[in-house]
This record gives sequence, C-alpha cells and structure tokens, in this order.
Amino acid sequence: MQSFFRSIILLAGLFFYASSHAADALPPLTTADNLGPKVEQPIEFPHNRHAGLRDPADAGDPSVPAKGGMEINCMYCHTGARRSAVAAIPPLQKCIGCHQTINSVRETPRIQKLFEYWEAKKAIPWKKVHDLPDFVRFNHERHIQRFIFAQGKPVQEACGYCHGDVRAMTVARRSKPLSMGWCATCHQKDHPVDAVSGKTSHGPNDCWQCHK
Amino acid sequence: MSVSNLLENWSKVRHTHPVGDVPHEEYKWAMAIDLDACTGCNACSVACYAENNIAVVGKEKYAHGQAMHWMRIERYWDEDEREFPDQGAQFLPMMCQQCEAAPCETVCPVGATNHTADGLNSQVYNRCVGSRYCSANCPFKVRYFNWWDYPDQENAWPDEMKQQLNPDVTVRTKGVMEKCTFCVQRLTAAKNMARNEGRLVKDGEVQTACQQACPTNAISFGNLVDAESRVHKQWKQQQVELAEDAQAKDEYFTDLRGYRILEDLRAYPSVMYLERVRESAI
Amino acid sequence: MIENNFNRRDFLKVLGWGGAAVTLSGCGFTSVQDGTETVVSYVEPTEYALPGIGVYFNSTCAQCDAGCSITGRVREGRALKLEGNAASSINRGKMCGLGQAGVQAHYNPDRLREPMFKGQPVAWDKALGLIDEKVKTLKGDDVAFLTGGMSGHVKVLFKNYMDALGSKNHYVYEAVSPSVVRAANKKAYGVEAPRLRLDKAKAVVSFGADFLGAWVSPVHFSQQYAQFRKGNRPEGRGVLVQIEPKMTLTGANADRWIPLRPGTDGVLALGIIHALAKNGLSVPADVAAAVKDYAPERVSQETGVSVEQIGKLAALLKTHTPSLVLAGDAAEGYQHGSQNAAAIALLNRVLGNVGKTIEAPANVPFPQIAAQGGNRAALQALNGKLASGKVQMLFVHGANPVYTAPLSLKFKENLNKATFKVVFAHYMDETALQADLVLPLDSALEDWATAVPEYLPEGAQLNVQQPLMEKLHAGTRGTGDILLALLKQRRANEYGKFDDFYAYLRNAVVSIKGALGGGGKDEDTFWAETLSEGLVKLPGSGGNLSSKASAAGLHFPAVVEDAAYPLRLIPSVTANMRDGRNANQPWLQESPDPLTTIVWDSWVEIHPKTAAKLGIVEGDIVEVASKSGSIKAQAYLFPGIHPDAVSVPLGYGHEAMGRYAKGVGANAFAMLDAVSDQETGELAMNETRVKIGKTGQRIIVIKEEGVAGGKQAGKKIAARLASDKVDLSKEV
Amino acid sequence: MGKDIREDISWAKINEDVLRSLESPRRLYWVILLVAMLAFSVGIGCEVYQYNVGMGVANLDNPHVWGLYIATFIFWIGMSHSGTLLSAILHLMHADWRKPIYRFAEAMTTFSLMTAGLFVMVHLGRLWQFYYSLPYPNERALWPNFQSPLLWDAMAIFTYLSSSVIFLFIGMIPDLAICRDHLHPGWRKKLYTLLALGWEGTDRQWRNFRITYLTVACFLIPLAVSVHSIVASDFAMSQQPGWHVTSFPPYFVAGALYSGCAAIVTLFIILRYVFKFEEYMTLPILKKTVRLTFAIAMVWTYLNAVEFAAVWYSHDQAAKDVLIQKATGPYAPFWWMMIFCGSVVPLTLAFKRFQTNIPVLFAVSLLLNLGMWLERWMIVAPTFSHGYYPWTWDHNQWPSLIQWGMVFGSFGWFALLFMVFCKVFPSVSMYEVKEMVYHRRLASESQAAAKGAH
Repeated sequence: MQSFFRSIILLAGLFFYASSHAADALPPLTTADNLGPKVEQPIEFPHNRHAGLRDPADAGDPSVPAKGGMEINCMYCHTGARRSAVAAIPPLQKCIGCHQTINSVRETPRIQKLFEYWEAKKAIPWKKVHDLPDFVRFNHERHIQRFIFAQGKPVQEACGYCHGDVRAMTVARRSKPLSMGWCATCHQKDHPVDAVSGKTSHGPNDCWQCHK
Repeated sequence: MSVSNLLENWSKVRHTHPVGDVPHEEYKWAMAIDLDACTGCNACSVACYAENNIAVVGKEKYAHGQAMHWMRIERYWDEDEREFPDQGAQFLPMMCQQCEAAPCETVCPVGATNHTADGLNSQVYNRCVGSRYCSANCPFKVRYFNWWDYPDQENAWPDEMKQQLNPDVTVRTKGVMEKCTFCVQRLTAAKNMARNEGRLVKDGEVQTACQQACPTNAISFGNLVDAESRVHKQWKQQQVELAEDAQAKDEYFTDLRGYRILEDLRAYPSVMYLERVRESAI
Repeated sequence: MIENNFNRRDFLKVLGWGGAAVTLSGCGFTSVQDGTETVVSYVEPTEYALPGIGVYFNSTCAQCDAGCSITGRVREGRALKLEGNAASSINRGKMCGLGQAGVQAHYNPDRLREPMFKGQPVAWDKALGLIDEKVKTLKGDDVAFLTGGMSGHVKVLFKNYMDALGSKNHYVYEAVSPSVVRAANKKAYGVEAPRLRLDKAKAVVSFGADFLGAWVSPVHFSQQYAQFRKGNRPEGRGVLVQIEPKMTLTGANADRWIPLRPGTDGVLALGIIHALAKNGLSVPADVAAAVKDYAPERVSQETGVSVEQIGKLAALLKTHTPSLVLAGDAAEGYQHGSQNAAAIALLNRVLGNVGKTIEAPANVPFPQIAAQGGNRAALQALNGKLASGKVQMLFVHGANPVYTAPLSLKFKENLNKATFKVVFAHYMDETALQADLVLPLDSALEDWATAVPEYLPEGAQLNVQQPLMEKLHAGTRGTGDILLALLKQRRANEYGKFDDFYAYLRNAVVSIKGALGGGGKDEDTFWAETLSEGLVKLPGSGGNLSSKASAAGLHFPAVVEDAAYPLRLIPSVTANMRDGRNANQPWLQESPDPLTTIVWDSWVEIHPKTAAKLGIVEGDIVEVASKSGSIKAQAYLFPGIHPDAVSVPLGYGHEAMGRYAKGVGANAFAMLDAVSDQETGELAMNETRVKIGKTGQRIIVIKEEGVAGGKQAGKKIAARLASDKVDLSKEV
Repeated sequence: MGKDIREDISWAKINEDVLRSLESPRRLYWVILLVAMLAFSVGIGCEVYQYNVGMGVANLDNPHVWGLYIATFIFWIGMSHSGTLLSAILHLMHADWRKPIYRFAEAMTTFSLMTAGLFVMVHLGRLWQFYYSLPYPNERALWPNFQSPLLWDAMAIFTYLSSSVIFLFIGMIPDLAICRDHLHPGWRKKLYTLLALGWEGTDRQWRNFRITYLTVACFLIPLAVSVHSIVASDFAMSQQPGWHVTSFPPYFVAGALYSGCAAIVTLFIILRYVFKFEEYMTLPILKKTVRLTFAIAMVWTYLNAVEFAAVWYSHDQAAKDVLIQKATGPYAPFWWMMIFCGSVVPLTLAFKRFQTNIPVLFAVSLLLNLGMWLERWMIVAPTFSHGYYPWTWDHNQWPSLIQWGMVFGSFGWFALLFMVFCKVFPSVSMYEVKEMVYHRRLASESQAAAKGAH
C-alpha cells in the first residue's frame, strides 16, 4: 500500500512538473525543418539573385553574369511594406524597367516568360507564400517603421525575422510558423523604441490589434 | 501567453473597469447620441451594413428573429393610451454599448470577447466557439449570432455582391457571435496614420460609419480622454461620468439631458444618449 | 493627381488588376495557408492605388434625384463603400440609407448584361442597327421618349437625339414627385423650387411634407432640421408641427403631430389665417375677405382639428417669426391639390415668410443642362397618345411606367400599341419585359454623367458622376455612350469626332470652363480638378422671388363620402422604397420601415379604432379594394393614422426586377383611381377610396418591433424632456 | 414493513441470479435496446443536420440564444446526482438497504453525465472548435477564460465524470472477479480477467479495497455538490433577471437529487421487471427510496418557494416581471405543469399504500421527471423571452423539431448505454448483497438469541 501511494505521488509530481513546463514553453520559433511547403509560382523568381549577398568574385562587368546576388533592398520591389499594411508584389513594369536593359539574361527562359506577360499586358498570377488567415490583420508598415526606420535595424534582418533568410532562397518559402503564439512571443518582448533613447516597449496585446 | 505570464498578470486581467486607479491612457473611444437630432431615418444602420459586411438574412430568417443589424433603430410610442401619438415617436439607435465592465466579457469560456486598451469591447470571431453565453448575459441584447452560414446562403452575397465586401472586416461564418465594433478597422487605420506622425489621433480624424452617414449629426464619436474632443466636451457638459453607476447630476441638474441606458446594472456603457426634447406648449 | 486624357475605365484595364476572385475572408481556416491564393499585382503601377490602402473618388449619387455628392472608397479596383462628399452644399458629407445602398445597385446580381431583342440576346451593333433602321422609317412625331427627371449632359444628348429624329414628344415622368406643389410654387413665388430655409425658421408647420424621409432632398433637409433644432442657435430651438392624415417620418419627429381629415389641408391653412387675423396679425384685406368664412368652429368640423389646436397653431405662428409652412405629398394629392398648395402658400405670404425662409433659388446659367423635373401628368399624356395609336416607337429611360402606372390607365395595353419599344434599363423590370429592345446600362458607379439637381439649396452646382471602377459586365454601356452612338447614326459629322461619351463630356465641360469658374486654368488642370472635386460650383446670380400668392379663386369642395368605399387610401412614400426603383437592393428591403419596423413586405396601416370596428387585428391579411383594383397585404395597427384612412407603402409588389424585389409585397400603384388634380392634371395620389375586408388569413407580421411594442416597461431607455425643463444654451 | 431482503438466500443463489442477468437476453431486452438505438439515431441525425447547416435549424434567435440543449443539459447533470447520493452518501451513513440498488444508480450517474456532456457539445455554434475551451498549452499561446462559469462547468463535469467512473469501477472489482470465475471462456472472460485486476479476495486486498472505496466515496460527495452548484453559477453569476438569484446553487442541488431519485425509482421498477430481480430489489427497499424521494421533493418545493419569495421581495422589478411572465405569459402552461409535477404529484408518495404500488410509482416517477425537466426549461427560456431590454422581448419563439429530436435522442443514448451496461456488468452488487444478507442474518440471529436468552 505504501509503495502504491509513493509511486502515485511520484507519478503525479512528475506529471505536474512536466506539464507546467510544457505549459510555459515557448512555441517553436521556426517550422520543423525551417521550410514551409513549396509553392509553384508562374515564374521561378530567384530571390537569391536579387537580394543575396554579392560574390567578391563578381567584378562588376555587366556582360558577365554574376555568381552572387545584387543586395537589392527588399523595399526596392516590395514598396508597400513601409507605407501600407501589405508589402505588395511589384508591378510587372518594375521588373521590366530593369530587365529591358539587362541583355545578359534577356534570352533566359524566365525572362522570356516575363516579357511574354508584359507584351500581353497581363498581370503575373503570383501565389501568396506568406498567407495569413483572412481574419488576421498584419500591418507591414508598423513593423517596418518601428524596426527599420525608428530602430535602425538592417532591412534584411528586420524582414527576415518573419520571412526567414530570403537572400538564400530562390522562390520564397515560408520558414517561420506564423502562428499566433509565435507572433505573441515577440510581442511580449521589450524592444527598443528607437535607436538612441534606450526606451523599450513591447508589442500590443489587444486581440483587435491583429484580429479583424 | 505562458502560464507564468498568465499568473504574473492575473491581476490585470479585465482590470479596465473604470475605477480611478486605472485610467485610460491614450484612447477611450466613446459616443454621444443626441436623440433630439435623431430622426430615425435608418441611414446609420444601412451604412453599418455597408461597412461591416453584415449579412442580409432575408424575410424568413428575419421572421425568426435572426436579423444581424449591428445597429438597430428602435421606435417607441408614448404609453399614455391617447388616441393618437400626437407627440410623435421616439427613436433610439441601439448598438453595442462597449461597456467598460462588460457582462459579456467575463462569461465567455474561451475569452473571445475582451476589453482593449482603448476601452473597446472586442469580439474575436475566430476564437469564438459559439456558446452564446455573452449574448445571454448582455442586458441590451446587441450581440448577434451567426445562426446560419451566411456566406453560403444563396442570396446573402451572390458572387457579384461579394466584391463589395470590405477586406478590412472579417466575413463571419456560421457559429460565431458578432456585434458593433465602433468600426475598429477605421480606428486602427487612423491610429496607424497618427503613429507615423508621432502623435495621437485628433478629434474628427476618424469617424464611424454610422456617424459619417448620420444626416443630422446626431452621433458624435471620439476619444473621451482627449479634452478637445467633442465627445469629451459633451460628456463633461452633461456631467455624465464614465465610472459611475448613478450620476450625481440626476439629483441636482435635472435640466441636463445626458444619460446612459440601464446604467444601474453597472456595466458602465461607453455610449451616452441625450434625451429628446419636445416643445411642451404646442 | 489624375493624368491627362484620363478615362478611368480604360485605365483600370491597363492597371491590369490581377487580383483573383475576391476571397470570402472568413473563420474557416485557422492556420497559415501557403500558395493557395493569388496576390493582387498590377502590370503597371499607379501612384494613387497602393494595395491595401483605399482610394477615394468623388462622384454623384444616383439613387434618387436629390443629387447628393458622394465619395466612393475603392480598394484593389473594387468600389466598397459610399460616403458623402463634404464639398457639396446639398448633403455636406452626409448620406441617407438609400444612398448607402447605391453599391447594391452596382453589384446587383440581377443586372442586365447584354442587349436583348424580343427576349433574345443580341450584339450591340445589331441592337443599335435595329434602332437605326426603325427610326429611318418613321416620322419624328411617331417617336416618343419617356424619361425620368433629367439634367446635365445626358439630357443635352437626349434633346439632341430627339432633334435629330425630329421628335418633340418628350415625356418626363416621375411617379413620385412634388409636381403639384411645383406648379403652385411657380404661381405663388415665380419659381418652381424655392430655397426652403428650415435653419432660419423658428417654427415649421408642414402639411404632409416628409422632408426628413422622402421629400425632395431629405439629406439636405435633415441637416437643416438639425440646425433648426439646436437650442443654442440665435433663433432659439425651432418648433415643428406636422399636419397630415398619416404619420410620416417627419411627423414622428414633430413636436406636435396633428391628424387631419384627408384633403382638408387648404381649409385648415385658411382657418389658421382666419385665427391669425383675429389674433391681431395684419392680414391684407383681400385675404381677410377670402378667409372670413373659415372660422375655427367650421374649420374644426371639416378638418377634425380641434378649435383649441387651431388657436395654438395660430399663436405659435404669430410668435415664432419667421416661420415656414410647407406643402407636401399629403396636401397635394387631391383633385383640389393645387388649391391646398395655394392656400398654404398664402399662409406663408400672410406670415411674411417669403424672402425670409423662402428664398429665391440660384439660377442655372446653362438652361440646357438644368434639371427637368418629372411629373405624373406626363404619363397620362403619353398614355393618351399611345392609346390613340399615334406613337410608333417609344424610348423609355429612367422610368418603369408599367409598374408605376395605375391599372386604371391600362398603360400596359396601350404601350403594346407602339410597334417598337426601346427600354434603357439596369434590370429586367416590368417595363423592360414589355420592350422589343432592351439596352443594358452601366451602373451609376461605372458611368459618366453630369447632373444639376432640381432643388438647389445654395448656389447652382454641376455634379459629376464618374466611374469608380472598371465595368462589372462587359456587355453594358453608359447612357451617354448609347446616345452618342445613336447620334452618330444621324449626325455623324457633328458627333463623329468623339470616341466615346467621356470624350464628349470632357470637351463639353472644358469648353465652358470660363463660365464654370475655371477661366484661369488650363484645360487639363480644370478637368482634373473637376473630377477630383466631383462637382463644379456654378457662379451665377440668385434669382428673383415674387410673393403673389393670392386668395383669389380658392375654393374647397365639400368632402364627398362614398358609402361603398368608406376609407381613404394614402399611398405612402417611404424613405426606403420610394417609387420602387430601388426595391431590389436587399439592404433597403431589410432596413425596417422607421415607423412600423416592418421588413420585406408591404402592409396596410389602420388606426386601432378603425381596426376594432372592422374586427381586424395585426397580421390579418386584408384586401384593400378600390374601384380600380385591389391588393392583399398584412394589416398593421398603427396609431399614427387618421381613422378615416388606411395607408399602404409604395414601391413593393414588383413582378420582375430580380430576386430581391420580385414578389415582395403588393403594388399600391396598381389600385389608384385615375383622378387628377383639376389645375395641373397631375394624378391625385390620395384621392383613391377603398374598402377593406378580411380574407380570413392571418400571419405573424415580420418586423423589428418585438412583443413589447413601443413600450419601455418603465425603464429609461428612449427618454424625453419637455422643452421648458431643459437648458440647451450651454450644450456643445 | 417487510424485510428489505430475505435472510436465507444462499450466496450461490445470489451469484446465480445476478449472473443470469448477464446471460442471453430476453426478447424484451432486445426491444428496449432497439427502441433506444432508434431514438439515439434520431438525435444523431438532428445533430448532423445542425452541424452542417448551422444552429439556425434549432430555431434559436436573438434573444433566445439558449434553448432546450441547455435545459436538458441541466436535467441530465441533475440526474447524475442520485447515484452518488445512494452509493457514496448512504454508504458513509451505513444505510445498508442501498446495497442491492446502488450499482445501477451509480451507472446512471456515469451515463447521465456522459449524456449531459453531449449537450454542451451540440449547443456550441462551432463544435469543431471545441478544443479552444480546453486548458492546454497550444501554438496560439492562449488559455481559456478562467473567469467564465461555463469553463468551471466543463472542468467540474469532467472531474465528476472521471471520479464517477473510477468509483463505479472500484466498487465492481470483487464482482468482476466473481464474473471472471463463473463464466465460460470467451471475450467476456478476458474482459473480466483484465478488469478484475487479479482480485482473489485475500484479506490484504479486502482491506485496501475498503480504504480506497471509502476514500473515493468521500471525494465524490463534495464533487457532486459542487457540480450542480457550478451549473447553477452559469445562471446565478450572470446578470439576467430570473437567473441572478443567490439561492440557485442549493436549489439546483436539491432539484438534482430530486430528479435523480425519481429516475432511480423508474429504473428500479424497470430492472426489477426486466431482469427479474424481485428477490433483491424488494418492495421495502423501494419504499425507502420512495420516502427519500418524497423528502427531497419537499425540500425542493421549499427552496422553490424561497426563490419566488426572494424575487418577489427583492425590489428587482425586472426579476419580478420575469416571474410574473412565467406564471401568466406564454410559458404559463409549462410553468404550472412544473409546479404540479414537482410539488403536487409527489404528495401521493406520502400515502403508504402508494409507496409500494408499482404501477402508481412508475407513473409518478415519470411525472416527477417530467416536472424536473420542465423546471430546467422554465429556468432557461423565460429569462430570454423577457429580459432587461423590452425592445427585444420575444414571447413567440419555440424550439424546433431539431431541438426536440436531440432531447429525444438523448434518452435513447442514455437507455442504450444503460442497457448495454446491465448486460455486460452485474447491475446488482453481488458481494454487497451477500454482506447485507449476512449482516441481516447475524442481526436477526442475535436478536433471536437475545429473545431466547430472555
């Protein structure tokens, strides 16, 4: 009987200990394998080419295709990010604007496809990769204003917190869970208000900040 | 929110009750509705349908009391049994009163309805499991439940009409509770803009859909904390205190017309009504 | 700023709105969904359309004729919501429910999508060709046009097309319009639509003018009403008395609502003058002579208004100057409607209101674009002509006469005597069903137009109606475009240079920019600013007003009772339904009638006393029968109606017009007796006498009001204070 | 009064009689089972329809957001109380006449709780998101609202249900061993072997068994009281007129015991007839149960009167209006029926000649249960029809057939579970009846001996 009670107490203790830890644990900060599902896009857009780091071997000769990326600022194309709730996919004209002068890749299949869309004046039906549920209101502008403009974080770090290391991707893939708990963990942390004052504040905790 | 967070902040849960020690900081959205100006024309109600993706339920479901009008206009008659209602009717726009100590909030089993820092009574559609306890406990009965899957109903939103849906407002599916939000999507947008400029939202910068439409300006809406706001001035002038369940002025200044409905239930509504005035001599 | 040569419809095409079908955002998915939805992306960027942020365009509301200016919110190429445009002196940024529902006219699933010839779809070229062929074979006089009230450049094109055909048969018809009062105003003040200044009046006595609900320009009047009610305005808080047999929304907001025996408005007006004269108001001798027979006792007996009440009214009007006396639908809808309106105008003259609260309207500098208000007499005239077989070809635009004509006119039969009927329509309505050729129109949110409202509260203004978004259906066309195409058939050299109506409109407006106050600006700037504002204020002098209301010839026939039809039918014009052209907008069907709170059906308002006499209770299906027809509808016991009258709302009972309108309620137009006002020939809307009988059926009335009725059960819910017990002076 | 049980029944006969109830069923059993299954499938059908189409099919509306689901939920929760009363409370009070009947009462507790739980589910607008209301760490980092009485409710019911199951099971262990020992090999034997946990009836096992059984019984009593008190809080903690009543918790508990006792009488009669348990479920035991029922009925009537008085003298006009509405409004027939069934009908139980009259008792017990079901409905519905806000008063909303179908189906579900239980497990506690017979014999022998010695 005693041993029975002892083992019961031990088991119960273990259970409560384990579950209180489980209940206190943070949700995972990335998806299991760091990669969301692969999304088929009409054109396999190489983010690494555009936003990736420069390869020192690239001499800057425009006629020779570069091996590395071009370190283009995310917001050069996703112009909505700093002024709208949605980051926005660049209009086709923006792609063409550069590519009509880049002859070195003009005949590659992807660019040819791009020009086909342009000539037909048809918008490219990109698929959403980071698609939050429709009842969620995520505001890019607030986050960009806070972390890039007020706090002075590097663009790719700030964007990368939710979008992962896009510099290394071709077609963008989701690498963070984007679950509610994941958002909340960051909102609970204190972040510097700006680059100088040393004041901090945490993200809003109201349901209606994100739920619409 | 982890357990330790929950425990640490337990005392703050729902502590937005309007007691002196926890004042509202930046915003406290509130309304004043002048029943003297209200003509009962229904413009506010239709504007609310347009802004908030409210489903048209159709005749049959209306008959079953399943209408979704977040803002309803009530029409009252005098009760003195005269042959004719020769002093007209009384109209009252009624919507969620955004109570400070909202009876609906405490009873929700999943915490789908909460108080925001701006003093709004939020309803999170996706969190709702549909126990309808909030509506059961609402004294004003201004919460509306999705008894049917309206997006799937044949004539609620035919394909063409789907294009009118406001992308800033969730389309509610069956089984969730909904109610007036004080057009929170507009408030959020206004706050966002003000934030970019490093300031607070100014009075008049944001209007609710009903206020915007109202042809007689009967509805005023704004930030009660902002001493410059019209709403603040109205509440102050009418001596209606947010944190009281009986107004001192009711005893001493009976010539003021501000009041809140069912105030004695201690829900502390955020909507002040101004009594209708009628000429006594004619 | 909007670019040159801008035609937004085409522009949106260039924009290449790649946004896939609108997703129904809902609570369905609770987790992240990758790669299922398509992102909104554009081919070419535009400065002002940023995804995720609404863009606002100014335009003009086309839901009624008041001409309110609107601002439409557009996101990702879709018009979402309409709000008032603060720049307009008509609505000053406000709107009514009817206007809000404008988006539902646009997105209505039952809109016509392609031209129909004898029930079969037909290409536009073919359709226009058919018209071309037909008009070639006809003389100008064989062709007639039936349109709603119109103004602006569409009106100009209509007139020009008529000229091109040599037709002078233009019938401007509005089933619900203040046409008798309009004529009476012309006689009394020299203008049809004088400016009414409720905001300056200390007291308003309205004989059945539902200016808060559905009369003339309700949003404007509502704003004036709010001013009028302000306790802290210099004139003090205004007093509103509404005198009418059936309580309207305005009546429900009056300080005193006086139920009047139907049709005795003029008698009461003269009675008040009599009482005023007795109270010491100086009254011109001719007037005093004319009213000498209208002693309070006699007036009281005829009108049912107590002597005491008449005295109170006179006392009110004597002390509260300036005041304003209005004549509305309830006063004008009789054989002697003109007399009623004239008597009321006389009362205004006696009170010295002319020039104070009744002011001269602004002159519209270009008469060809000024509003041409419709009336009911036009339909009767056309009907006569159709009956005689003189009309071979009929164009119908902005009217649904098959629905709104009383059955007693036999309009439908007469209409079919015309051999070729062309109907411009948004929906397959009752009239379009009778047409040989139906031309589907763009919605008001897709079409270009200009409008000059008939009732101009301040200076004259030219409202611009412009597309807020790309066309929803490829097969529809704008009225202007159709007319331009028709004109090109006849006057190619004159109109051939315009590619489309947009080009015509731009040219027409820009060419008179000097007169429109844009003399100093270059054309593009002026045009861009005009579109951006949504309206142009027209410079121009105020007109003149004369005060020549006279007592001469005022005569009121004794009310003749009809034993077989003991009750008076008052077809009511409600703010939601009006003449029924918006009945297919579900928001309006679901928006409860303010007074009865009934939705999705028509009803018969009966005073509880009358109902008790007839043994009718709420929900009884009753048959209301006149000499000319009958309808069946649910009874609603309504205290705000004269016991000698019953009231049925107009606008319900469509037999076509799509899923939301068809079969909802009963059509009260159908049963009206074809009795006309003796002076103007306008159909007298309130002259129909009816009897009422139970059918034995009973239903539960579908309404917002609950079992407590209008009672508050002793709680302070909708509270009221007497004006002498409240201090309004310090109010914010 | 006759003896509760014959003192000369041999233990072998007890085993034989009870085990016979586990053998191939009579036709009547199949008929009952079939009817129960049909009823249950009606309920299932209604729920499938409601799940797919929306709660609207239940004909609920604003303000009538709750209907028969909640009323019937309370009813079934109430039913569950008598099992605990008989098995735990009377156990602690050494009332040994409970012994032949407590097993099925305890089973009734468990099954009615399971039925009640279903009503919480079918009531939800989004049943598929039910898990939102469970407190467990999740990727949303969200917890349910611990302030909500509905959440307390869910927790209380789960605790009570799990405790009841444990209690039922522990009490059955010695009997399961008997079953194991007496049955031919087959799946049942395997089941009993598994469940009997190696029971051999050693002294050590008996001692541990007694302690455990007593401990769980002690644990269960406060739970039983708390469960219905918490269900009462769903109403009492709200603000609505007619619900915001301080005396609701005891009132609910009394009502629960009342309906439970009435149900025990009903099931007593049915089991006695179906399984021919006349030897064990004797009329004297029935009489004791009936007297207990009568006593509780009077307590309930008293508490009812207290509630009315409290409302009447409270100066809370809204609550008073609701009470008047109940007595005179559209719900009046049901309300008066409730008073009649709940307070007048039990008066028959005061008469000795009815206390053992089986047909009368059967009818009375059904009426009592009807009354108690109506009571729950009269708590829920009238407040919605006549709340604080007059504009939304709605006296004309009645439950649709879907709601009735599910209420009907729940009785099928309950009967199904109960009938299956009775066929699989001994519905009369063999070892305790043996104890009872033994104790009674000892007592009468010692009495007789004392007489003889005199």
